[in-house]
Amino acid sequence: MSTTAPPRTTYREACRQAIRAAILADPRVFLMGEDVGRYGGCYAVTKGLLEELGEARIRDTPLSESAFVGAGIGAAIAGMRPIVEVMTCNFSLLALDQIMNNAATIPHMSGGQFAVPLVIRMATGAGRQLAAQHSHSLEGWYAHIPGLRILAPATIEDARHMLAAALDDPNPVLIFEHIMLYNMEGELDPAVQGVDIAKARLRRPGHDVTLVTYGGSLFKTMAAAETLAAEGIEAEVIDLRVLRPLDTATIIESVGRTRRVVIVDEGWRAGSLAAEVAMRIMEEAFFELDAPIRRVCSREVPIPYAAHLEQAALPQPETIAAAARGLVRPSA
Amino acid sequence: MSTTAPPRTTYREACRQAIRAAILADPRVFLMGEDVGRYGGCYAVTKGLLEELGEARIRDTPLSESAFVGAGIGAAIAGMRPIVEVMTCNFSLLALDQIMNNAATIPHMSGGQFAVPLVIRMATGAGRQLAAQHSHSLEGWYAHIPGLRILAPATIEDARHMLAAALDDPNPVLIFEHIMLYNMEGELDPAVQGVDIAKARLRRPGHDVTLVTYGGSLFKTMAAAETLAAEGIEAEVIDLRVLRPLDTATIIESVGRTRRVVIVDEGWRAGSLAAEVAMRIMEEAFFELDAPIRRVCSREVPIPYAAHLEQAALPQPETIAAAARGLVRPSA
Amino acid sequence: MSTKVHLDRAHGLLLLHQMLRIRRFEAKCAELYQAQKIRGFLHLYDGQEAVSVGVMQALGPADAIVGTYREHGQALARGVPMGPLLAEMFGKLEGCCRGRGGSMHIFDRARRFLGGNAIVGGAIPLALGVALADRMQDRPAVSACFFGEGAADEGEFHESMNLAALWRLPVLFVCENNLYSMGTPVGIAEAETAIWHKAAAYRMAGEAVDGMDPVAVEVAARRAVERIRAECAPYLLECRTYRFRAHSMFDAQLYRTKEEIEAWRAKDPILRFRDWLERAGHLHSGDMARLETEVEAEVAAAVAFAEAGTLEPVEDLERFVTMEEVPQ
Amino acid sequence: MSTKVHLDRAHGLLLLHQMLRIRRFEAKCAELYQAQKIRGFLHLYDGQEAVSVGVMQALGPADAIVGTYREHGQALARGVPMGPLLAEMFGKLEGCCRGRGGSMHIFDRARRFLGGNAIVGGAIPLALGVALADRMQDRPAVSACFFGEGAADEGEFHESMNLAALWRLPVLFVCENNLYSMGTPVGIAEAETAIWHKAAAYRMAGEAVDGMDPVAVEVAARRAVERIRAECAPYLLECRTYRFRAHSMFDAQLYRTKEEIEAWRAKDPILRFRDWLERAGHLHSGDMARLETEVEAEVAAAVAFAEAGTLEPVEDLERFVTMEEVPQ
Ligand SMILES: Cc1ncc(C[n+]2csc(CCOP(=O)(O)OP(=O)(O)O)c2C)c(N)n1
Ligand SMILES: Cc1ncc(C[n+]2csc(CCOP(=O)(O)OP(=O)(O)O)c2C)c(N)n1
Ligand SMILES: [Mg+2]
Ligand SMILES: [Mg+2]
Repeated sequence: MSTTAPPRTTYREACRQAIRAAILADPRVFLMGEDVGRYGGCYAVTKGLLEELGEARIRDTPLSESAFVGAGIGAAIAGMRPIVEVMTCNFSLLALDQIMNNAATIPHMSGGQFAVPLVIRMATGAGRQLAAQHSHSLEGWYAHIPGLRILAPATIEDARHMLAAALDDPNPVLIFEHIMLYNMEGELDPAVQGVDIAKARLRRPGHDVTLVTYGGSLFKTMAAAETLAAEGIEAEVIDLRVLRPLDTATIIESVGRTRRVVIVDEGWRAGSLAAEVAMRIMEEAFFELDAPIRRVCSREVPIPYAAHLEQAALPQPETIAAAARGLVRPSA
Repeated sequence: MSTTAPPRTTYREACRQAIRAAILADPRVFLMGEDVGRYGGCYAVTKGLLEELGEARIRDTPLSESAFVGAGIGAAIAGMRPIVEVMTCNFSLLALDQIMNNAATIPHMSGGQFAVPLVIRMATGAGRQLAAQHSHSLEGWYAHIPGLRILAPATIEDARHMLAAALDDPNPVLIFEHIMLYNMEGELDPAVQGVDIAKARLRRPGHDVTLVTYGGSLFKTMAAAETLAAEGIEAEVIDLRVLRPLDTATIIESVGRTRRVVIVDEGWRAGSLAAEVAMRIMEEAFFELDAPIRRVCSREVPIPYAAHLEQAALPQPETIAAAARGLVRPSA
Repeated sequence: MSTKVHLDRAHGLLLLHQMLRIRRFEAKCAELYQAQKIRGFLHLYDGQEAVSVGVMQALGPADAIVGTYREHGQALARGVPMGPLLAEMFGKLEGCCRGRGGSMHIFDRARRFLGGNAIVGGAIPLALGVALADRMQDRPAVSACFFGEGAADEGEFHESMNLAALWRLPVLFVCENNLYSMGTPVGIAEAETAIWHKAAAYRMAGEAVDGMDPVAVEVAARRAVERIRAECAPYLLECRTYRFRAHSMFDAQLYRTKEEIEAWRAKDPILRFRDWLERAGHLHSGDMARLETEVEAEVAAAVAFAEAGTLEPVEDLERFVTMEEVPQ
Repeated sequence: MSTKVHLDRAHGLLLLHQMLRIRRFEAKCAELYQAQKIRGFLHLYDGQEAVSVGVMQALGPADAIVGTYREHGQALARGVPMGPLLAEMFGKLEGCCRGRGGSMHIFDRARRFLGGNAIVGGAIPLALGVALADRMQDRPAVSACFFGEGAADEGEFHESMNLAALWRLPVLFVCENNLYSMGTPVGIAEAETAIWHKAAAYRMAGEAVDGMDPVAVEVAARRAVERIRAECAPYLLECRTYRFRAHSMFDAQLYRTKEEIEAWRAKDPILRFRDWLERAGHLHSGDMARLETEVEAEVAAAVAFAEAGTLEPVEDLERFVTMEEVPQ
């Protein structure tokens, strides 16, 4: 094992390396999507890959979300391992028929004759003032659909390694990359050669309250935990990582320790994944709870352009900390 | 006021009368959708309307869900009051971009310059062995989207009167009609001239447990309540009617009486509207609860064709009754 | 009738036999629907038999087929065995999809038969993907994709035509133009009613053919498939046909006249082809009776097979929602 | 240059002035983006000015416009005032959408300017609806719908073309073919790169015009609008143009060469038209300087207006998520 310091990298670079490695490792893997080639990806994730890997493996598609997602499904059925990039989840609505009615359905409906080993990557989330049609957080919404696995890599390690695991999955996997994470820098431990796509992860131990979150909200939640720690409240932070199927066990375990839960979720509040997580806790650990579960979600508005309004619409470290504080010290 | 007995009619006929009356009452109202005219509607709801009302008001569209839903949005913006029929919610996925990115967004994003007074009707639900691509229950899923009002008429009265209220709403309203209700017969009280589209309704008073449901599940839930009554358990049944915005107050009031809740929802379990309802109760009435909330939802599978499998996938009076029984008499 | 195909007695009888199998099978299906053995939506192919039977002659076992919800004919012509097909409609475990799909969702991995798809237009992109995978894996296969003229109104059709032409994918687009999408005549749904004209918008080759004539369809399909393989480019084949029966079992057919149906019945692909074979001396006396008997026996065996089938255990309901592995 | 339009000095100067307003306004936007006064995505129209300016000449105040996310030029040419337009990009309450939309979402009810739509192709159906409503309410208006050539790949384009042609809706489809959708050249995205050819698939009339020439565009647009009103049928006008700058402010333009851009710059609609006016004796000495001064003042006033703007109170965040009433 090498003793050199782990190399610093970015989340974006980790995504790129994941794609590159997957394509080099398996002739069945290819990437297709809008502007993944010549342009280098709308968030610059795939820059340089066309030149290195060629047009057969890095395919620029027309603006036809339904057709190329559907073609990915067909190609997966016929032996390939496609990675389809839908630039952002906002545009994935145009491909929802393919995702729900075909990808998620054909294996079961065909009686197990066909699998759909397809990976769909998309950017998600708000924070760059891209306004109402470019700021959706739909990963929690997608987690409603049986047959799909939904991943939300929040760390550089997950960005680097989840893709390979997703490609190994015989089922359609959707990976949501939060746009505010691409520039995040950090270390990538070269000793880690893979990650699971089944379990949630404890990102910070604590005993006073459990903060459950995922994706772009993880770091806001970690910041909130630091604030709380300064006040003497030790928050446990769980990164769900896998939004479907939910790793309920890890959550319940934590609830057993803390008896108080705040769920942080950038999706709109009503019908959010946060509600589902809370329901799971209620179903499995109701009598462990010392207080009602709280959630910090996005406000129920199309995300506005103006910075102050956009930020007001999103979960923030302060609102997260306040929710946790309200649970642990209700009198304060 | 007349003293003649209220006329018997069907849910289907109530839907038809609602459309007919709306078109006759307001020159801005028209209906468009696939096969609403010559064919008479895929569930025969609009039979005869083309002949009576003419091609301008009853418009057969091509198979182009995105275009004609989008055209409905444009027409609503430009002064009409369109009723757009998307045959079934399964096909509405093809129009989701229009619904979420335009209909639900333009009023807010334009700073209130434009309203979208549009009504979209669709059939929903399973029970006719139509298999995986024709049996979705997506109304709870749609209830996640800010800017929309979501209605689920379960009774003949609501089928008859919700449409007019929806057309009066300056916002886009989605109406989900459960396919198993169309043949339902009942009385329509001629004295009732309208219904609200804001409140849930108590369909059966009780004090031992609250059963919250809506749409096609209402009658299964009522049947379960009868079974329970025979066992001495008095269930209160709430019909949500309006899935967005949720009338939480009516639910909380009932919980105050019964302290136990079962939520019945034909949507897939994970991420169901049932989770949201439970979360609302937890947020507002946690300490009133004597037991964890239970939910009876559809199994998380693409609905299969075979009758025995389809029925096994759906909520049933027995499973509802069992869930309620388990709460009221946990020892039994 | 075109004779570019080597239309000898054997081949003529084969085409006739295939069409008869579909016709008689579906007549039985209609009966079984009345008897409530079959439920859900049932879309019959009655009148369109020449299309599938003609097209399938041009395809080999390595080729793939993507079908519609009106796909009994497509499936039978492709070789999906009648027993499992009917058992599927009975909702039986012995059905080709374990009874989970029913009439609208026939899949048969062994025959590369991919649906059975009930979202109009929704399966078209799948055919592209299969074709792309074949090409990337150096398999010289063609994907034939069936759809109705109504599907050509959907955005997915347009996106798929463009992508297939652009990427030169080996796809045979087979439009079964039966003049109606449910109750909507093509002229009420499409500004351009000649579907094959739309190929030009994608610089794709295309043509229209008499879909009531199995030989004409076969000739056109052979030519198209040859061209697809040679030029590595897709092709749009519009087959002009008609469904004699209702759209599905819930359809009073208020949107067309009895006279129109009768006029089309005069072009019945089976009767017309039978007569032609007779005139050409290919159909001998007794042939027809023998074929009918054969088909009757096959249908009877399928019914027996379906009746004898079992129900998938409810405990298996969630099996295959997610797969444990990719079937090879 | 076509002269079917009555191209006198006044009209010539008007066209030039309009194009200059857009050009200078956007140069300022680019600066303000660098200064971080404008955020989010900013798509400049630099090079395409002749399209909007030409088309808008053919439209009256009763007509409606449906724009794209690259719509500053469309908005200015339509008469959306520069101050509220810029204030919108500053995220200010005085912006035409209260600062909620930003550059990609310009709406102006008073000018029947409907977006500002950031889903490629997603606005096209809206134009149909507006046209349908106008027709049903006996208003003789036309809806002009702008979109890029990339949008023509989307299913919504196809569905909308068909529906508009079928229902004979008064829609002017204006395709701004600038040869790229982000970094993808039209030949990589479309099997048929002449967008106007696609009109034939819907029996719609169409033509291509030099989109670098405001007069050519105006002539074509006037003819098209006349025809739309006369025949009550839609029309597809493809304007061949080019964007001189990057797709948005995040674009290294690796997909095209400097030479290509320079070659197109030689066709700069503003320079070319200025020279033509000069040669034709319409542009007098001093005119250009006066126009520049006027435009500069207008831009400066817009900046001042935007700077002086206020922020919408956070308490109003949820206002208009649902409307209390339909604005009249
Ligand atoms: C996306 C979608 N919209 C609507 C339907 C309902 N529907 C089922 S079949 C059909 C008609 C399709 O017509 P066509 O494509 O011509 O095929 P045909 O039935 O004539 O074989 C319709 C509208 C559907 N299944 N999917
Ligand atoms: C449905 C959808 N897919 C992808 C995008 C991302 N995107 C924004 S602009 C653009 C290029 C559009 O090209 P074109 O229509 O030619 O217009 P242009 O930008 O050249 O004016 C893309 C791919 C989007 N906004 N919407
Ligand atoms: Mg048809
Ligand atoms: Mg372009």
